[in-house]
Amino acid sequence: MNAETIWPPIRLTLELAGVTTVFLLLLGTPIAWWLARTRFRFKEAVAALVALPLVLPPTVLGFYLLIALGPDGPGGFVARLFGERSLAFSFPGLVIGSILYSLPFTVQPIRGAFEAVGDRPLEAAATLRASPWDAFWTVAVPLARPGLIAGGVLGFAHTVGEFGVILMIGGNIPGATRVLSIAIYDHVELMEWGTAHLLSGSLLVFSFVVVAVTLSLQKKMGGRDR
Amino acid sequence: MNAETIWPPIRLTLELAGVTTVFLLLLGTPIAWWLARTRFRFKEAVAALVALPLVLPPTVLGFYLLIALGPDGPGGFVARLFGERSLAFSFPGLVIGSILYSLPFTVQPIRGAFEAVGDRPLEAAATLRASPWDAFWTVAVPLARPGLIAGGVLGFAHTVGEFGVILMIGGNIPGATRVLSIAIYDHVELMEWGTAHLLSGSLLVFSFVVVAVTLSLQKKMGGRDR
Amino acid sequence: SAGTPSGGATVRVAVAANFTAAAREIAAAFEDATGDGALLSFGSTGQLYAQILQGAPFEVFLAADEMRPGLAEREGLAVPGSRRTYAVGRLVLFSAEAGRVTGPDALRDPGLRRIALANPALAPYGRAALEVARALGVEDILRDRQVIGQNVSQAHQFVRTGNAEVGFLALAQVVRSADGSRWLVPERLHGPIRQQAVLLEAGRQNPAAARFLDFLGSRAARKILRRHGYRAEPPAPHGPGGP
Amino acid sequence: MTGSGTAPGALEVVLGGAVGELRIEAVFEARPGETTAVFGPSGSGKTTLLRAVAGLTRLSGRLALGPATWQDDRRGVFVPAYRRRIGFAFQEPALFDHLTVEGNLRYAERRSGDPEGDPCVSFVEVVERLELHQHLERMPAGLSGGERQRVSLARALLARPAALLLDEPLSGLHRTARAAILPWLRALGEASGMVILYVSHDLGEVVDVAHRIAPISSGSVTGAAPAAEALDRLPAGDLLSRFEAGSVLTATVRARLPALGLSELDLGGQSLRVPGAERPAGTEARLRVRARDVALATEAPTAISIRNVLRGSVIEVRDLPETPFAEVAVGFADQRLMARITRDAASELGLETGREVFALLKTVSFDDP
Amino acid sequence: MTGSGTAPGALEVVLGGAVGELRIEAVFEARPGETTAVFGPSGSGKTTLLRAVAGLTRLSGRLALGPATWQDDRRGVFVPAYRRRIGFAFQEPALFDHLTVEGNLRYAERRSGDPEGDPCVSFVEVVERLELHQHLERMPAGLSGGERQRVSLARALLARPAALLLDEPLSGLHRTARAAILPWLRALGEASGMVILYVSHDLGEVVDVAHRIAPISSGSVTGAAPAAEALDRLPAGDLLSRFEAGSVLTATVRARLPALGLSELDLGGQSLRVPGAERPAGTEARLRVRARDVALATEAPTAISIRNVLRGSVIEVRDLPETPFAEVAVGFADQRLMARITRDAASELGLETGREVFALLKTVSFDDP
Ligand SMILES: Nc1ncnc2c1ncn2[C@@H]1O[C@H](COP(=O)(O)OP(=O)(O)OP(=O)(O)O)[C@@H](O)[C@H]1O
Ligand SMILES: Nc1ncnc2c1ncn2[C@@H]1O[C@H](COP(=O)(O)OP(=O)(O)OP(=O)(O)O)[C@@H](O)[C@H]1O
Ligand SMILES: [Mg+2]
Ligand SMILES: [Mg+2]
Repeated sequence: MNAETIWPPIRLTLELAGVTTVFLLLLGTPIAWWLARTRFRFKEAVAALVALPLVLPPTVLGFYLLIALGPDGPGGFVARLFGERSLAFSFPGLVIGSILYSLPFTVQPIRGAFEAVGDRPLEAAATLRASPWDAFWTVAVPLARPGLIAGGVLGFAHTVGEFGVILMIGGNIPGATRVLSIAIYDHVELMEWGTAHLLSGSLLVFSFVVVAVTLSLQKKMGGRDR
Repeated sequence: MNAETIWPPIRLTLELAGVTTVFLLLLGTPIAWWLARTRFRFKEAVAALVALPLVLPPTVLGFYLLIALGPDGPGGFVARLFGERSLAFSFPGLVIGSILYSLPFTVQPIRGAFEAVGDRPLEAAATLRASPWDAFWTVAVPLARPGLIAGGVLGFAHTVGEFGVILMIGGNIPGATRVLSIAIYDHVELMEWGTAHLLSGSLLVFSFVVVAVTLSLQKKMGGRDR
Repeated sequence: SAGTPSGGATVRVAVAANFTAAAREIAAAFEDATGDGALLSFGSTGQLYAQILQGAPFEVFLAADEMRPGLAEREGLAVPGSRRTYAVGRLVLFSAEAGRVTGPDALRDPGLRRIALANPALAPYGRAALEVARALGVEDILRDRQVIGQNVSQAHQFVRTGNAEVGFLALAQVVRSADGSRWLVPERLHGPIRQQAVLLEAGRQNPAAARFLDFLGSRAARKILRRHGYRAEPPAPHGPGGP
Repeated sequence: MTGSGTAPGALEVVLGGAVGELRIEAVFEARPGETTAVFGPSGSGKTTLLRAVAGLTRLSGRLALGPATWQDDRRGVFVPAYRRRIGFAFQEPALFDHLTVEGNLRYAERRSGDPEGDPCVSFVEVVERLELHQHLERMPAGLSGGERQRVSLARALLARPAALLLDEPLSGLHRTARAAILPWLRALGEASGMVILYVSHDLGEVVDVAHRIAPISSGSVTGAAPAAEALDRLPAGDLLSRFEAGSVLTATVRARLPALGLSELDLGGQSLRVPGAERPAGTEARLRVRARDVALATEAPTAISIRNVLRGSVIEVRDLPETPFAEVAVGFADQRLMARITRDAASELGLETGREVFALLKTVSFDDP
Repeated sequence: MTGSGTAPGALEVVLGGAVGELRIEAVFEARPGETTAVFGPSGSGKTTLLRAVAGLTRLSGRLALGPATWQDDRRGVFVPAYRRRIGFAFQEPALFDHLTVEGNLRYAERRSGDPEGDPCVSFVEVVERLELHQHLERMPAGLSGGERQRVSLARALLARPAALLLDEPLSGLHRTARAAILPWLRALGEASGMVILYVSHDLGEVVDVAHRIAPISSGSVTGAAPAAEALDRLPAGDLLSRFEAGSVLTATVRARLPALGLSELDLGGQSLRVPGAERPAGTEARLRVRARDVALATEAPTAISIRNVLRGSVIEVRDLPETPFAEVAVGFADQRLMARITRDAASELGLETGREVFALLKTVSFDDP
């Protein structure tokens, strides 16, 4: 175990989790908003659809993703635009897989928070001539902040620990798709327990700090005890 | 592929997901309640702790669980009371692993829902001589129902699809620990695509129905558009 | 050790997870010997095969069995005729407890609860374990007490953590530890556990890929293999077809 | 409401529909620069009506503010709430809990579409009038009920609306605070030319603030009449109006009597003293007189503390059913005054149409909050 | 408040503390069977005080209801809210949104610890009095503001409390509805012997419901005095009291005059007619008389509609600073009546202590909502 083999997976993991979390929020927030506000009859079916990737074992999901991202799938089509054969085994591919797999954990708390905001503040904003877009950003999002933070944290943590999907679509390629979880697993396979424990421990401590600090940002608004 | 090999994993998966969900709710609800209501300074640290198992790759988590459940861990101690060597490779062991791994997804939405209930209804209940325990069941829980349902659904779905942890501590014993996700994975590994597709498809459809129906139970309370 | 020496070419190698430790040493020796670099990706054989099918950029495939390389050849994913057995695994009955395993009789111990093995449907070591049980006439005992790991390294973890008292493992996994107790299963009790390698289409144009494949048969590589508990067969390519 | 005679900038309301078991049927017009009180008991549909005008609840019909059509079902027009130039103070103040009080007010001001700031409705003035200065930095969650209401009202004002919709905005305030705010609000409406719809169940409040009154009962509004007329017209048996019912008189200031703190008014040649010496001579004064405050005499009384004695003649005497009272309308020049006295007294004094009487008005009765 | 003289079951309040910038300092006692109004302007700490009494907000000091000590910091006693026999109607009704209206009421009733049901506070009667029958099946989210308040009040009542804490429970109701509820509430308190703390900023409401008044201003309550006394004592310059200030007279019903819809009362030998012929002869009647409604004369007036003329003598004349008015206290037997007239009139009539005067009271002024 040396710096050369330890740092690239860590860097890659943080990059992946960071980028994925950003996309999760960008994608999950509008979905959550729609789910919270629409009166569409079958919205719960859509909600279920978002949660569905969860029920597949990650490696199986990874397998289907592999096909979808591969040369014969839509991913391959996109990849060819950039002169590649496949989106699998690439960083963008990992991001896509992670998003799909962590999306429900981001959508759910945000949806809950949006629902808790209720109609009233949005009606008030409308009477103050805030367009729906304006009200979304200036009223709904700030009021739902705790939910957004929780969604981001869960998505981040889930991506850090994600394994099956990434192993399947990433291919454990050092420096490109070999993230920390896979590296730890490799050490376990090699029976390098010491390194595995150390990496796991550092991952836990690091994540604990990130998660605890982020969650603390949820600090309550003003408030008297009434 | 025949009924004999297909049904036991399905039954087992439903049993596992069902039992786990019940325990998740039993365990997650008080934790969520505490997190929502306490003024303990470091409660976010506790919240982070709950979310922590997430960041470990499931197989690594599974490895540590294997140690914990094994003859030298607390699990072994408990197992010996029942004349067993280890809690691994047993249904209770799977339940423990699944709970640990899915807990954050149950706690988070429930916590959010409890927080959204706010102080008011609980204060009102207190002035009506409802003890905290009474008010919890008759006011907080009904008002937080959407969050409880969401938490249960996410926990259920996550347990159905769980793989790494179960793989690690289950031992793939037909009828005892060979759940659907592992069965599907085996078929994928064996390149029995047809069976894998069929099982995956059925799993998706079944889960879709369960999740969609459950989520629809969240129906809104009465309500005028004000 | 997976880095690329300046000047030389690099070969991307997909390696079956159970061969991880040996592969690393071989890659290092390969770099020293040729100046080329080898970039190793580990995974289960089935997973690696699926990835190769989907255009993974691997040039050499070191599988844990002979089925997948054969399949790759037939499906046109590999360069025909490049397939060869690079290592033959040895099965061992192992226990973390000293003195528990002295011979095949360990399997008949009535106090024995759990026997770990790799999934016979997926892993050659698992299949071999089954054959051994059949040969020893302890099939029923095995069926009742088996706990199956997805691969042999999981079976190893079951045994190492004491959750299973004994297990059929790869010699490679325990060759370098002196503790516990073991019985090296005679090769006549099961079919050979051949691990085959193949040159993939992606590596056809990369001379370093061919060099890596050749290096597997070299004296230096075979020495490493033996040290890791494998038996090395002569570097002659096998005939077409498989099991 | 026919289009003819619609003042420019008037709010035209023709709405119908049902909420729960209540049928709404509202046809009226509210004029710019005027405050129109929507007045009726609890559950009569006031909130529903205001929400429909704002575009928050959908009823069917037609809504227009001056040239801008907000809703016209026949033409398929429905302008969403955020495109209507309104300000809305909800019955239960809907403050933004994530912003300070000042943040709430600035939120409205920034979107008022009036970057210069309407001189009629300046931030500083609104804050001062509604006594919010010491709360500006606070979060809404810590405010008292009355404080929240005032912030809500201030926010609606700072949206600088063309139509200000107020749903019982001062129900949590004590009378003095109300008495200070209402005339200012009324004047603000006059100065800025906005339409104000003021929902209240308190006739005292309504009379203080409203130019016109649109009574609502069981969801039905049939029109908005000038306050004086509406007060006179309110059904006599309507319990609601018993206490507050009365007349509005228009007089001219004849002289100021600063030493006494009084003004002397001219009412068709007769003199009247009211509290307050601020109004300059020659200006018009609007006086509300509750019927319950008026006594009648058939001879000019002497040695009595009541200073205001107006001579007139009985126009009408009508019994108030189910009460011991009668209401007597007394005319002076072209104005009329209602007096409520016991039927007993009315008959003993021989009051009947045409009879000459003296109406007795305590000065203090003009000093109501 | 010293323990001596504490009525059994009285609520003893000695609380202090700070919320935000407001210092709370409350020392008073509320008696069982009586309604004590906590009366003061917005932001004066009324809600805070009630919450502290309920145990929802923590101030320091001592709280006891009869023999039960709810809080005593010196002895480290603090009984949590749910162990206090209270009922609380919050200023912003906190209904349970997951239960129907009936569900809300039954929730309270089931926990009232009184399975038989207090005959004074029966479900049926409460629902009927507060006109909730047609809403029982509905969910709270669809109710109008006034309806929500009534449900909240009903729920607090059905908790069958020993101390009923009401925070502006009727602010969303029109006067008639209020006028119907308040006397009933007062009587209910009398019959059941509970302590009622009634928060209001409306003196009219306070006078109608309260036996005692505990004025609060800037967080300070120094005691609860009988309503008549408190009204008389309220600082004259206090704008709040201007309109409503007055006296409370106690009279005996002498005769009923059903034909006229009136009753004749005896006030220390003099006669007085008031609306309503329901009270049986011989019973006591409590009359509130606003100072603004009383006129004075130095000679018995004739040919006038004012029926009630009481002879008495001036006890005191005091100017109301910053107004054109003076207040004249007139004594009859052992009671006193306040009249508010212009200073001008007071001096012209030569009113001074000891002078014999006639107080003129319109019958209708007793008919206030
Ligand atoms: N969605 C609904 N379903 C059923 N009934 C409704 C609904 N919305 C309103 N109502 C009823 O319609 C009536 C009018 O309600 P609204 O809120 O407009 O009354 P309001 O005049 O504002 O009363 P308040 O003075 O008490 O606020 C009420 O009885 C209310 O319960
Ligand atoms: N947590 C707090 N932080 C700061 N100020 C507070 C807090 N709680 C209450 N206050 C202030 O204390 C004062 C008293 O509040 P309270 O709610 O008791 O008033 P109130 O008499 O009930 O007024 P209203 O009639 O408007 O309801 C108010 O000015 C309020 O803003
Ligand atoms: Mg309303
Ligand atoms: Mg208050």
